Amino acid sequence: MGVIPETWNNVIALLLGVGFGFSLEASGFSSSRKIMGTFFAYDFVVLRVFFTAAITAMTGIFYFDYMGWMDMSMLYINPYYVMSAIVGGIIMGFGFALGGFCPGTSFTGVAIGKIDAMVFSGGLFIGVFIFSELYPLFQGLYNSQNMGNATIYEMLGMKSTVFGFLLIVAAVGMFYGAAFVEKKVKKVEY
Amino acid sequence: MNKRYLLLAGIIIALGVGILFMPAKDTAKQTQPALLLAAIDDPSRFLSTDDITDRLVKKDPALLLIDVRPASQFKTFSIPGAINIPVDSLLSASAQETLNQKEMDKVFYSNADVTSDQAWIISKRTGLQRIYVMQGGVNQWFSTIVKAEKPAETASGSALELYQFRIAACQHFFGSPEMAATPKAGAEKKMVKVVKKASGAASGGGC
Amino acid sequence: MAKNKRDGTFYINPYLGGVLLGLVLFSTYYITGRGLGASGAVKSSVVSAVHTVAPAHAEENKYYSKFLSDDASPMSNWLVFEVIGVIAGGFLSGTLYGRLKFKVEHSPKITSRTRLIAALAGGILFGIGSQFARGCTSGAALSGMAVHSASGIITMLAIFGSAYLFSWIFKRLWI
Amino acid sequence: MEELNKTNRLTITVAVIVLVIVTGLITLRRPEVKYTLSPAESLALLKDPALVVTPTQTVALLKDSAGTTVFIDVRNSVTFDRGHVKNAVNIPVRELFSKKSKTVFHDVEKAGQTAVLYGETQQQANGPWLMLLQTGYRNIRLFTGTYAQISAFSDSLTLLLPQFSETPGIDTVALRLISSPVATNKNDASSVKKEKKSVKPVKKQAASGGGC
Repeated sequence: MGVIPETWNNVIALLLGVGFGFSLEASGFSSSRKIMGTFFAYDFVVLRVFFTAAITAMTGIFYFDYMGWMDMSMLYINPYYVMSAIVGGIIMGFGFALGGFCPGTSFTGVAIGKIDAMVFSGGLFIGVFIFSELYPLFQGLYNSQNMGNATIYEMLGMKSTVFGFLLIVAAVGMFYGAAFVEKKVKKVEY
Repeated sequence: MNKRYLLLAGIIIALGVGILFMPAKDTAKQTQPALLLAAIDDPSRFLSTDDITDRLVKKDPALLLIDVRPASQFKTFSIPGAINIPVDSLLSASAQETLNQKEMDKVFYSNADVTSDQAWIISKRTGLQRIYVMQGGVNQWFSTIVKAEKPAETASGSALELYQFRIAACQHFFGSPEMAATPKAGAEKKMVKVVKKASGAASGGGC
Repeated sequence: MAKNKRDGTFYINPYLGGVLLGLVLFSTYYITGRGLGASGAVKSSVVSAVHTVAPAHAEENKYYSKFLSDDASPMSNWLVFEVIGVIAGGFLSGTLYGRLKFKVEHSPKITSRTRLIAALAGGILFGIGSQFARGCTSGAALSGMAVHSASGIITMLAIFGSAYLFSWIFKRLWI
Repeated sequence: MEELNKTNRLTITVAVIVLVIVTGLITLRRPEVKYTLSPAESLALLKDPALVVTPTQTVALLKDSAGTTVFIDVRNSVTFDRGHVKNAVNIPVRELFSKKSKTVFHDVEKAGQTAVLYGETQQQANGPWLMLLQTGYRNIRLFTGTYAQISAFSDSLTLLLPQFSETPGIDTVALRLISSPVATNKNDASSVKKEKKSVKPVKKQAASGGGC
């Protein structure tokens, strides 16, 4: 948004990356078994961190926008290609179940010397390479059903504020549910 | 259950309720009046006729000229490659489809630069990006490019260069005046065809 | 307590981690206007690596050429610096909490080799999937959720939904 | 114990965030200027001839001493000091929404007067005029000529031409030379706006040698 001059971009990127990496690692995202705990209900750290982060950032954006310190409508929103997003998500889910990392967390795993994380990151590069080489095959799917920079509340036909509120309530509900389930499930040592 | 967690849940839900009471941003992409005024005060939206011509000659694919004059005037004369969106239909769905993309520089022009600037202000307010105004409009374009005036003998090198450029550009668009009669008819028709399509792709050269 | 902190088993409160992560994400939006990402950096490096090794091929390929421009090398991408930061940040935290150690983490039921093969396969799939979805869990799902991007939320649902299903198939790998 | 300690830090972090937000809300000042018209409504207003003032019409307004018209000069203050319409108020473009300007427009509205915006060119006053319309003023009119015309004012109307900056200025003679019969078939008059009356196209006098 041009708050900071261009030349500082890379330094800022580095600093934000450090913050990102630190909060991921410190919460335990460098361990694939801890991450996978969410799916087997023995450790809901991913769910907690993920949703807390999302609602914190969202709340911040809402309030800063209201106070005129930033402009919500200027924020970049990923273009939405329906089929491509769903297919990509399913492929990633499959990769998630096998590898136990996602790209960001695998880099923190690399940082603390997890060999499986290194292999996973290597796989990422190979995966992107494969995709690019086979792009002509995927092109149709990749570019189909472009809905533009769509937002979820527009699609659901509600106000952004209502959606924000519902998301917060849903997140708090999920935290409560997670704590409840965690108590019932047998602890897994890892 | 930890009491502190209850407190934190309370805080975040209270903040959420606060969000609920914020004025909804349904007019989301609107540029606020103060910001719009600052944008109006900033002359960087104006592109000179020579710049535009240069990009037209080079067939810049990222340039989309938009003629905001009434259709009748557009038919009489328009800059090659331009598409017609009269200012009255600026907000129509089809016009917005053409305008609301970030891939191209959309340059509004009218006879002078008043109507085009009005179109720019409204568009800027609705949040369109990469929009510009051609300074001086088609009147200026016509008098500088088509009827380029030869600079005085004593003029500086750059003025002469500019003149040469303008002459070359005009020949690029219309051919030389001697052979104007027959081959031009085809070129003109082609131009009109481009208009009918009114597709975003019609950017390069009409001629 | 202080002793506990250094033996590698201490993790900060997940909600604190979430708030910190949320603040980082928020700052990113505040400063740059766009979200965090990780797979974008991988893409940039792959594009620039291919471009260095086989420039003609890179320009020919429709996908690479989308991200190649004349003036800026794709490597000078914002995200690449960010990922370097991620690694530095992870290292910092690992040092602080005593987790620096070369090891392969796996379920007692499987061998290291199986784990590494699964990790490689997972990485490749994730790489492909992230290109389809135009972002990974951080770029599309997390950042997308903060700004209510439809793409981000659908991608997130798809990732976690399918991961939930598939993880029961591959249960042996984990518990 | 450890659990408690972890939560403690969390509480502090959240408290800081809440503090920032609360501080923001207390110091919050909402933008005072708001749109009262939708983009479509504003667009429709552009066609209203009652909202513009042609140079010819201005002659009457300049001579009028009843004080129903207030001239607003949107040029910068240096240019304004060098010369301006008698009794004109200087409101440079960037100060349009300032408190001082607000009182000026408010007073004009209250007194039932009309404000006429002029700038170096019609284009300069155009932006402020459109902004005022969009933010709710109705008694604002746009002068469609240039400052040079208004300052050279005398009873002679010839000095006040042309009437609109937007008058088509295409030299149809030259156009005929370079373009196809398709264009030449068109009657010259069709390229000329209705409001033009007897005014000749601006650039027509310059029609000398053919096109390129």
